[in-house]
Amino acid sequence: MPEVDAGDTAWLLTSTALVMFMTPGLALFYGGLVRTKNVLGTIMQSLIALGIVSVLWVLVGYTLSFGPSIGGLIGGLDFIGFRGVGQAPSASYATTTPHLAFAAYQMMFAVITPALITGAAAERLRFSATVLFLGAWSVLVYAPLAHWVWGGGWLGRLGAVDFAGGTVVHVNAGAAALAAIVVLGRRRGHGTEAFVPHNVPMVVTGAAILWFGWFGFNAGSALSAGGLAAAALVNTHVAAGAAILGWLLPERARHRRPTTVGAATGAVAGLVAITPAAGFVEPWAAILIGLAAGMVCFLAVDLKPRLGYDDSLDVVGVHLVGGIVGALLTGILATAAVNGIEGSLGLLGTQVVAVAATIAFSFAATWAILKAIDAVVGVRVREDEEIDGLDLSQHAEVGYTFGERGGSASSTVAVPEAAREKEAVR
Amino acid sequence: MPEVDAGDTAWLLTSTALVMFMTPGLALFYGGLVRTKNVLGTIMQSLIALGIVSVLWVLVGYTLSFGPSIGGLIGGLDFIGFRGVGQAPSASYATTTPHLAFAAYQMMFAVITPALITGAAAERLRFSATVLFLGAWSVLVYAPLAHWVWGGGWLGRLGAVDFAGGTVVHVNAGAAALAAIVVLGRRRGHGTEAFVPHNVPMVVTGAAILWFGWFGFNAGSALSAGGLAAAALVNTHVAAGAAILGWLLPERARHRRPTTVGAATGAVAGLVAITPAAGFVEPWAAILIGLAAGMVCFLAVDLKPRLGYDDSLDVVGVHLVGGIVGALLTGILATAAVNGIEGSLGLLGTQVVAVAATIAFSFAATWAILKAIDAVVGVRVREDEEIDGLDLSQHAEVGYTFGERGGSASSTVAVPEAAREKEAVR
Amino acid sequence: MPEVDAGDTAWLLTSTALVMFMTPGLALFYGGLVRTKNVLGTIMQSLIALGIVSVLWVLVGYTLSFGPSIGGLIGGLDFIGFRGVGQAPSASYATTTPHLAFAAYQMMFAVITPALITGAAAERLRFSATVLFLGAWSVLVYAPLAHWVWGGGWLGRLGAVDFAGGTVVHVNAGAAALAAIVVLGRRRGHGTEAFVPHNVPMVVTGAAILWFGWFGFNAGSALSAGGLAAAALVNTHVAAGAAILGWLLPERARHRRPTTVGAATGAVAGLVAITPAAGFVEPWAAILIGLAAGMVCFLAVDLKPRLGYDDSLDVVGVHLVGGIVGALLTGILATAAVNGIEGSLGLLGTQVVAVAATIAFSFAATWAILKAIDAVVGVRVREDEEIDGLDLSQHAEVGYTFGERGGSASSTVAVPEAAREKEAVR
Amino acid sequence: MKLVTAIVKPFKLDEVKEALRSIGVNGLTVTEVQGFGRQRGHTEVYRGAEYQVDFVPKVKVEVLAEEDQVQPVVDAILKTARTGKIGDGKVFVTPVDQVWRIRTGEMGPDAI
Amino acid sequence: MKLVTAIVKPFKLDEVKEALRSIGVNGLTVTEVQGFGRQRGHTEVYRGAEYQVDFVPKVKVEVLAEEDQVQPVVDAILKTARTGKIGDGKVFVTPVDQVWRIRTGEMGPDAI
Amino acid sequence: MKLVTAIVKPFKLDEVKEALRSIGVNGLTVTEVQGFGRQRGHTEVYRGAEYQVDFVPKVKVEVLAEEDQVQPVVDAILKTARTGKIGDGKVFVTPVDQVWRIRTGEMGPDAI
Ligand SMILES: Nc1ncnc2c1ncn2[C@@H]1O[C@H](COP(=O)(O)OP(=O)(O)O)[C@@H](O)[C@H]1O
Ligand SMILES: Nc1ncnc2c1ncn2[C@@H]1O[C@H](COP(=O)(O)OP(=O)(O)O)[C@@H](O)[C@H]1O
Ligand SMILES: Nc1ncnc2c1ncn2[C@@H]1O[C@H](COP(=O)(O)OP(=O)(O)O)[C@@H](O)[C@H]1O
Repeated sequence: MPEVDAGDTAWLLTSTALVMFMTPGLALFYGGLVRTKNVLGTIMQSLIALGIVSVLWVLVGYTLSFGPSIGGLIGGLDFIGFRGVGQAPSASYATTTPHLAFAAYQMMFAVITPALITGAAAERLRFSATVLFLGAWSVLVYAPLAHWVWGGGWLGRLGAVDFAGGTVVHVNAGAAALAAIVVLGRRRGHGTEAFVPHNVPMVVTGAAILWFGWFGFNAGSALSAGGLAAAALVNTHVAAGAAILGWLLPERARHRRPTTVGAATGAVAGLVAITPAAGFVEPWAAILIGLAAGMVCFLAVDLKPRLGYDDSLDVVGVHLVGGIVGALLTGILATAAVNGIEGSLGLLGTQVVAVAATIAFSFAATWAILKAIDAVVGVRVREDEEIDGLDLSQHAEVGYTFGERGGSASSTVAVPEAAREKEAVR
Repeated sequence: MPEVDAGDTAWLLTSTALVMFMTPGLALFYGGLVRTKNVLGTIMQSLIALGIVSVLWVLVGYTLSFGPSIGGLIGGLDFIGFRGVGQAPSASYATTTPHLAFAAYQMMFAVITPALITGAAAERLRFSATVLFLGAWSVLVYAPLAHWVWGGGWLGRLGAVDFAGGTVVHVNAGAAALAAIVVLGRRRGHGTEAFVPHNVPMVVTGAAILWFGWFGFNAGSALSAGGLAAAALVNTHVAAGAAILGWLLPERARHRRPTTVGAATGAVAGLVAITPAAGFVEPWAAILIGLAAGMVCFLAVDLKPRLGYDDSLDVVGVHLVGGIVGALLTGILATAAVNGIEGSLGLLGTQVVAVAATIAFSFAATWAILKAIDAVVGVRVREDEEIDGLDLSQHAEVGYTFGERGGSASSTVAVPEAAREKEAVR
Repeated sequence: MPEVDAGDTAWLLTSTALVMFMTPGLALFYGGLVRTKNVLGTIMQSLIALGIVSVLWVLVGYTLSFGPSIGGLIGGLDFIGFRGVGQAPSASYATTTPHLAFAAYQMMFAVITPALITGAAAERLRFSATVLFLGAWSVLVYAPLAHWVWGGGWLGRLGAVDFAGGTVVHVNAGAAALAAIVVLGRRRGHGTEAFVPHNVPMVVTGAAILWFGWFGFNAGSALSAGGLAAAALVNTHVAAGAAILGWLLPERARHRRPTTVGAATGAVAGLVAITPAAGFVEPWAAILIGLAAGMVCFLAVDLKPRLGYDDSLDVVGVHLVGGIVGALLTGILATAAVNGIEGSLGLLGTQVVAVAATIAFSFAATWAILKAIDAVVGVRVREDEEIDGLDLSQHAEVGYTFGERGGSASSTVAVPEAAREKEAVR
Repeated sequence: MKLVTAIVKPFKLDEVKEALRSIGVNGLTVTEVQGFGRQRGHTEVYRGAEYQVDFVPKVKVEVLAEEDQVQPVVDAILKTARTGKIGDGKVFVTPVDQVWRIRTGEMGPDAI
Repeated sequence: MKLVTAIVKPFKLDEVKEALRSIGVNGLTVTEVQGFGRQRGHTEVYRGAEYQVDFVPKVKVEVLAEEDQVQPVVDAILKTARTGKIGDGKVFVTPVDQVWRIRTGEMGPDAI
Repeated sequence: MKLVTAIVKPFKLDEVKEALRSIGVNGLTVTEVQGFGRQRGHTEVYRGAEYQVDFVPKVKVEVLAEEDQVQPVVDAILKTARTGKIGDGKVFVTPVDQVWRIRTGEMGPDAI
C-alpha cells in the first residue's frame, strides 16, 4: 500500500492553497479591467465559481474527471460525493499524498477554468445565467476534458502531453470564450465608447496573485516536492518574466509606450503558455516560450479591434492563443532530460490533435450550453441594466463610495428598511 | 527524544505564514466595509494587534496558554519569554516539529482573535483604548481560553472538541464583540444615516486573503502534513463555497439581489463554522455545515436592524452565531473514520457546555476590561472626532488622495514643517 | 551523492514563491505612497524587475553570484544559462534540495533588491532608464556582492554573517539609493508642495504582502525545514511587530498621532533589520532589534526634511539605516545556541567591515552606472513629463478612472484607432 | 427664474434635501466641493512631515427656482443647514435668463 | 456674454461635446454632479439593510458664449442630450459681466 | 455682490489661494472639473486600443466678492494663475442678487 510522504503532501497542500488563491486573484485582475459600474459584477463571476463549482466537484465533478475511465471518454461514478476519497493515497494519482489532497488540488483547477471564460462575457452576462453556466460547464465540459487528458482518457493515451493544463484549462477556456462571444454579441457602445480599465493597480494586484498562485498550479502539478517541481517552478517564473518583455517590446514599437496593463497581461500570457510545458522543458526553452507568448498574444490582442468581435477581457487573445503557443512549443521543445519526453514532429502532431479536439469540443459544447441557458433565463442583461452596470442591476451594490469624507453619505440617502418601518410605526 | 520531521515542519511553517497573512486580510475586509473616513482607523485596529499581541505572546501569552497546566485553569510560567521554547520539538504539542514552530503558529491565532472583535467596535473606538484592549484581552481572555481547550485545561479534559478554534477564536471573539457593543453604544447616525461599505473590492480582497489563510488556520491545525491536514483542507474549502450559496439564496429571496458583500460574508461565515469541525467531519458534512452557516448567519445579520444594537461589522452575527453553529454541528456530524471522534448527543452536550462557558467568561471579562479602560483613557472617541472620522482624528491621515492628476495637490496645501522652518530662516 | 529531501524542498519552493510575491508587494507598497499620477510608473519600476532581472539571472546573474569563486571576487561562468543547474542538489548550496530550487530562490532576491532602489528615485526616473538600470545593476552590483557574502567570496571568508541579506540586499539597496538621489536630484516642488501618499490602504496591502513574503525570505534562508527555519520565522515576525511599536511611540510623542503609514513603515524597518540576524538570535533579541529599528528608522526619516535631499520613499532611511542597525546588532546579539555563532566585539568589527565595503562598492558602482545611463538615454523625465506624471508620460495610462458610474466615460473620449479607421472607410 | 446655490456641510445634505422636497422643490443638483474659509482645516502627518490642509469638504446644492419660490428655498436651507458652528457655509441667489427641460424642450417655469 | 449650463446624462457627454465643437464652440468645462429629480434613484443592499439612493450621476457642462451663440448652443444641447426618458436634465442661461483669458489677459469675446 | 469664477490649472491652486488671501479674501470654494479647449488632451493605450482623451483636469475657484473687490480679485487670479502656456484657463464675473451666511443668517457684504 502506498504511503503518505509528508514533504510531498506539504507541497501539494500548499499548492492547493495557492491555486485556490488564483480565483480571487482572477476576480481582481478582471475586476480592475472593466468599467467602475461593472467591477462587482465581474468579481462575482469568479467568486461564485468558488461556491458553485466547489460543491459540484465534490458531488460529481471529481468522479467524472478522475473516476475509472469508461472507454477513455469519461470517469465512472466510483468517487461520487467523494465516496472512497480518503486520507490514504489513491493508487493511481499522486501516490505519495492523501487522495483527498489530490482531489482538492484538482478542485481548484475545476473552479478557475470556467471563471476564466467569464472575462470574455464581462459587462453583459446576467448573474443567474453566470451561475447556471459555471455549474453546467464545469460538469459537462471541464470534467470530460480533464478526463481525456489526465484521467486516463483518450488524449492522454494518444500521448498528448499537458503538464499543468495548457489544453485542459487554457485552450479549453479560450475556445469556450469564443463561443460565449458569439452567443452574447457585442457590448453596447463597443467600438465607439472608451472601455478603459477603471483600476489598473487592481489589475496588477490580481496579476500578482495569479503569478504567485501559478507556482502552485504548475510546480504543484509535479505532485511531489522534488526536482521536477523545482524545474516547473523555474520555468514558470522565467516564462512569465520573459513574456513581460515579449509583450512590451512590440507594444512600445507600435504605440510608443510600454504599458502597465500590457506588462500584467504579458505575464499572464507567459504563464498560460508555459503551463503545458513547465515540467518538460529547460529554463532557456521556458524563456523562449515566454517571449513568444508575449509577442504573439500582443499581436492577437492588438489585432482584435480590426476583427470587430467583442472579447471584453481578451480571453481568446491570451488564453486560447497563449495556450496554443504553449501546447505546440511543448511538442517541439520538450527535453527528455527533464521529464523523459523529447520534443519531435510526432509529438507536435499529437499536440495539434489535442488542441484541435479541445477547441472543437469546447466550442461546440459551450455554444450549446449557452443557447440552452439563454432559452431558459436569458444570458444577457437588459439594455438599461447594461447602461446602469452589473453592480447595480445584478447585485444592488456599488463598488466604491468615496465621497463622504467629513460627514455622512453625500450621494446616498440612508433609509434602511427596518428604520423606515420603525419610523412608520411611530 | 522526538525528532523534527521536515515535511510536517514545512507545512506548519507555511501554515504559520498563512495565518499571519489573515490579520492584514482582516484589516482589508473590515477596512472596506466602513466609511471612507474610517478606513485607516479600522485597518490600524487589526494592524496594531500584530505589534502589541505578538510581543506579549512571546513574553507571557504563550506560557499562560500552553505552559504546564495549573489546575486546568491556566498555564504555568515555564515558557515565559519563550524560555525553553527551542528548535527541538515540545514533548506535548506538535511533536514532530520544532517547539518554536508550534509557538509561532499559535501566536498568529492569538493575534487575529482580538483583532476580530474590533469589527464590532468599528468607527468609534479610540486608538489608545484599542491598543490597551488588544493587549489586555489577549492575556486575560484569550490565553485562559486557549489553555482550557488546547493547553490541557478543563474544557479539553471534559472532552470538548475544537479542531482549529471554533470556540477559542470565534465564539470567544463574538461574545467579546457583544460586550464591546454594550459598553460602546451605537454610532452617531446609526439607523438613520447610510453606513455603506466604501470599497467593496477591498472587502473581497480581504475575504480572499482570509480564505487563503484559513487553509493554514484549519489544515495547519493537524500539525502534520498528512491525511488529516488534507481532510481539514477539503472541508474548509467546501464549507466556504457552500456558505456562499447558503447566504445568497435567502438574500436573493428576501432582497431580490444576491450581493458581493453577501458572498464575501457568507464565505467567512462558512469558514468560521467549519473551524471546529474541519478535522472531524467528511466533505458532505462540511457542505452541510457551510450551507447552514451561510443561511443562519444571513438571518442573524438580516435581523440585526430590528434589534437596534450597533454591531458595526457583524462580528456577533458572523463569528458568534457562525461559531455556535459550527461547534454544535461538530458534536453531531463528527465521524470516527476521520479523526476518531464520533458525533453523539453526549458530545453535543459537551459542546454546549464549552460554548456556554466561553460566552459567559468572554462576555464578562471583556465587559470588565473595557469598563476599566474606559475609566482610564475613555473607550470612545469624542463626537467631533467621530464626525471627522478616525483617520483624521486618531491618525492624522486620510485614506485616499486621488484628486491631483495633472498637477500638484488640489485639496492639500503643502507646507511640511521643515520647509516652513527653512522658509523662515531665509 | 546528496539526495533531495521532500520536506526541505517543499519549504524552499514555498519560500521561493513567497519571495517572488514580495516584488509585486513592494510595487503596491511604493505605488500607494506616491501621488496618483505616478502610481503606475512606480508600480512598473518593480514589475519590470520581474521581467528583466529574472531573465538575466538565468543567463549570467546566477553564475556570477554562485559559480565557483574566482579569487573571492566573482563567480565563474560554469552555470551560465543555468547550464549544469539541474534537479539534483548542488554540492555546495542547499544540499538537500534540487539545485534548480536554490537557483530559483536566489533569483527572487536578485529581482527584489534593485526594485527596492527605485523607491528613492520615484516620480522622476525615466522608464527606459529604469529598465537599463535594473538590468545593469543586477549584474554589476548585486551579483558581485551576493558572491562576496554567500557565494564563497571574501566577505564570507572574513567571517561576516548575513543570514538572509541584511548587507547583500538592504544595505546594498540603501547605498545605491543614496547614489540615485545624488544623480537624480530633487523632484519638482519638493519641499514646497504636498507629496502625500495617494492610497494608504494600498500601502498597507503592500506592506502585508512584504511581511508575509519575508517569512520565505528569512526562514527560507535556512534552506531546510527544521529548527533553524522555525527560529528565523519567529524572529522575523516578532521583530516586525516590535518595530511597529518602535516607530509609533516616538511618532506619537513628536507628532501627537501614531500613523498608519508609520505602522507599515515601521514593520518594514523591523523586517529589514532582522534580516541578517534572523537565524542567529533568540526571540527576545529579535524584539530588541525590532524596537531599535523602528525607533532609529523613525528618527532617520523624521530628520530627512531637514537634510533637504529627496529620497522619495525613504529607501535610505529604512533600508540603509535599518540594514546597518541589523547588521551591527547581529554582531552583538548573535547567540551560539541558535546557529553556532556568538556575538562579540570581533564579530561586530567584521560586520562593520562588511557594511562599509558594501556601502562603498554599491554607492560608487551605482553612481557610475546611473551616470553612464544618463549619458545614453537620460535618467530623468522632462519637466512637463514630471508635471503630467509618469503614468501618462511613460506609459500612456492612468491609474484610476472612477467617474463613469451610470454611463459611458465622462472624461475619456473614446475613439480606438481601429474604430476610427473603420469609420473612415465607410 | 433664479438659481439658488448653497455651500453646506456634507452631513447636512440629506436634511436639506428633505426640507426642500417638503416645500415642493422637485429637483436639485449636488456637487462635491472643497471649501476654504474661517473654519480651520486639519493637519496630516506622513513619515515625519506635517501638512496643513486648509480645505474642508463641502457640498454645493443648486436649485433652479421661480422668483416667488426663492425666499422659501433660501429659508429652508438656512434653517436646516445651520449647526451654529463656524463653516456652516453660504447661500446665494443669481439671476437666470431662461431654463429648458431637455426631455421635452419645455421652457421657463414648466421646465423645473 | 452668457454662461450656458447643462445638466445631462453622463453617457451623453461625448455626443454633446462633439455637437458643440461642430457649431464652433472652442471650449467648455465639465463637472461630475449628482442629480435629484423626477428620475428615481436606485436601491442598494448591504448585509440585510436596504438603502434608497435618491441621487443619480449627472454631468454639468458649462459653456461661455457670446450672446448670439447662446441659442445655437442651447439647441445643440437640447438635440443631442435628449433620450426622451425622464432624467434627461436641464439647460439654463445666466448673465456674465465679463470674461478674461488668463494666458493673455484678453477680455470679452476674444477670451473665449 | 458678484461671483468671480476662475478655471485654472490644478497645480496653480495653492498660489491663487495664497494671493487671494493676501488681498483680504476670506473664503472661496473649489471644484475639480475637466476642461476642454485649445489645450490638447492626451492619448491612452490599453491592450492595443488607443484612446484620445480631450479633457484636461482643471480646478474651478469661486469667490463671492463685493463689487469693489471684483477687480483686485480678478487681477490676483490673472497674475498668479498665468503660466503663459495654452490652457491657463478663464476668469469670469457673474451678478449675484443676495448672499447669506448660514451660521448667522447675516446677509450681503456681512455674509462673506
Ligand atoms: N467669499 C467666498 N466665496 C465663495 N465661497 C465662500 C466664501 N467664503 C466662504 N465660502 C464657502 O463657505 C464655506 C464656509 O465658510 P467659513 O468662512 O468657513 O464659515 P462661515 O460661513 O460659517 O463663516 C467655506 O468653506 C467656503 O466653501
Ligand atoms: N429645480 C432644479 N434645480 C436644479 N437642478 C435640477 C432641478 N430639477 C432637476 N434638476 C436636475 O436635472 C436632473 C433631471 O431632472 P429630472 O426631474 O430627474 O428629469 P427631467 O429633467 O427629465 O424632468 C436632475 O437629476 C437634477 O440634476
Ligand atoms: N467657452 C468656454 N466655456 C467654458 N469653459 C471654457 C471655455 N473655453 C475654455 N474653457 C475652459 O478653460 C480651459 C482652458 O481653455 P483653453 O482653450 O485650453 O486655453 P486658453 O484658455 O489658454 O485659451 C479649458 O480647459 C476649459 O476648462
